[in-house]
Amino acid sequence: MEMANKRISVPAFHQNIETLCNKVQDAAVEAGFDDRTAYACQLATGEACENVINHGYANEGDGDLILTIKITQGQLIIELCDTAPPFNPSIYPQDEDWEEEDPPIGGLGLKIIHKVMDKVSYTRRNGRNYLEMHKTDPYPHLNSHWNSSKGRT
Amino acid sequence: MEMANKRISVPAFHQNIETLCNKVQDAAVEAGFDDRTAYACQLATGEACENVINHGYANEGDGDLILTIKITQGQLIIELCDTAPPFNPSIYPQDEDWEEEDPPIGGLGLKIIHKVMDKVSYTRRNGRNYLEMHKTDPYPHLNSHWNSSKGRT
Amino acid sequence: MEFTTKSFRRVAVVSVSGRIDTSTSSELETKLQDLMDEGQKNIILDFSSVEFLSSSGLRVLVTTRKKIRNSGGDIVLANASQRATDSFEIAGLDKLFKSYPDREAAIGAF
Amino acid sequence: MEFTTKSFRRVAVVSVSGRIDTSTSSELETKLQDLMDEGQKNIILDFSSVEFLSSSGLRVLVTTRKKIRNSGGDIVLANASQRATDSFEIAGLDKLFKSYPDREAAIGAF
Ligand SMILES: Nc1ncnc2c1ncn2[C@@H]1O[C@H](COP(=O)(O)OP(=O)(O)O)[C@@H](O)[C@H]1O
Ligand SMILES: Nc1ncnc2c1ncn2[C@@H]1O[C@H](COP(=O)(O)OP(=O)(O)O)[C@@H](O)[C@H]1O
Repeated sequence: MEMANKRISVPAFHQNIETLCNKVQDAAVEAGFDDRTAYACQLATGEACENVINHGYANEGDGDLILTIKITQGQLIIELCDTAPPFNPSIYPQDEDWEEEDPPIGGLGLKIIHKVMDKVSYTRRNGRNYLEMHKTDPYPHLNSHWNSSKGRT
Repeated sequence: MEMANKRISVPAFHQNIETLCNKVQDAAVEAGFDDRTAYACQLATGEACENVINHGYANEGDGDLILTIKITQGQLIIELCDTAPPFNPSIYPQDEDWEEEDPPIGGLGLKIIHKVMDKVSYTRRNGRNYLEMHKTDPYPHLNSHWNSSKGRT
Repeated sequence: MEFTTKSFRRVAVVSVSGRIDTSTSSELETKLQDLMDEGQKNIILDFSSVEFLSSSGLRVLVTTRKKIRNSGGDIVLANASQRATDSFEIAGLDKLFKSYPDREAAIGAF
Repeated sequence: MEFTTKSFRRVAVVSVSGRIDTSTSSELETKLQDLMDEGQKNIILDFSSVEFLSSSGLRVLVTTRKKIRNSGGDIVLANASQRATDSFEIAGLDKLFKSYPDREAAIGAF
């Protein structure tokens, strides 16, 4: 099976999030996702990065954001690694006190990540946080990116 | 001096005015006038035709509108002929009771004709009205239509 | 002459294209009267595609303006073509109608 | 992120382009607060050129909406890009903001 891996590491500054988002967008397109699905993936990545900078590291730039993307046919695995204190974002946030006219303004980041990705898992290893987010192409038959290249061989 | 004459006759119906206006527009462009001056000429022509149909002939279609256009370098002479009862439109209408906030809604046609054309003259001959309207190019140096064709010979 | 109408909360925009002259002005008059009858207080005339505007058309506009202002509304121009603008000016009616550079500006003014 | 503002009689239209995220959202917040401080009661966000809208941006919008509605105004969307629309929907905030298909419709609604 075809498979591509990409890794990029940037210092944990807000301005660097865009670079990581763009990598995910490109990878999602490469995996055959349509633009809306690709956007959802970069959005989730952006939220994860924002959280590490805002809640993980004590100060902006105190560490790195290390992004690894695994692209397979119709599937994307996004791994975000950081050296901030342990935090497990794989626990799905509760929506209980949500009032439609006056929604809470906290908690949107984790909500977006879980809404968008198919699977969210967390590991702590060697003093590092590993957040792994899986996305499978929701429209595999519409996106002939991989299928057609198969067809050609 | 180069000179071109055009003549066209149509039954005096409202819908036929457009044809005459278009002839004047084309002739004005041919004379080297810019679009705004050309528009002013077709506007005056339209007003003269409207008046003949609305005030001259007893009913729409009771006679013809006979338009003759003389084109010379930077000048246009528009002659409108009809067989309606005598009327002299060359007398400049008075603006005296014009109130800015509540202008009279009559009298606009003759006002437009006189405002736009350089010279307006009227003759009655052989049971026909002849309205002659002159327009000289207000920007002869800007419009090189004739000048450039001279330059080429 | 052709027109399309778009109604907003406080104003209706009537886009007119082509020739407004003695053979079409009464159709425009009817359209504007209909809007007033429907309760539209304010009208914007989008004259961006008007190619010819004779005294017959101007008369309709002056008459409509009078009626609509008597009932507390207004009729204004948006994005008028050079030719429409010239007709208003030649007839000396340019100061009578407020004229906005674009539809948004006109809609936003009510 | 870049923005331009156009003020009308009852509403100001803020056109935002580019990315609204954690590094730009506070600039947007300041801009919207400035408009309110200037006495603008109503704001239209033209999000036609928004390419990215994260929770930081959404938080600013929800907070601004609360303030502006407390003072009797409203903040609405016009011509939102697919991506902006998706962000609102993913975050479950799509029902919170009235959304108009184009600027004219939004301006005309105030
Ligand atoms: N990487 C992280 N490190 C530490 N705490 C985090 C991290 N991500 C999220 N959190 C905690 O989870 C909460 C919810 O996060 P999120 O849903 O992104 O909303 P918000 O950032 O708006 O508070 C945060 O307020 C923070 O307390
Ligand atoms: N060709 C014509 N034949 C007869 N009467 C005319 C003619 N043209 C103009 N008139 C008279 O002159 C008046 C002013 O004409 P005009 O300025 O075009 O304004 P309007 O047509 O709006 O009344 C007309 O009301 C009409 O009485």
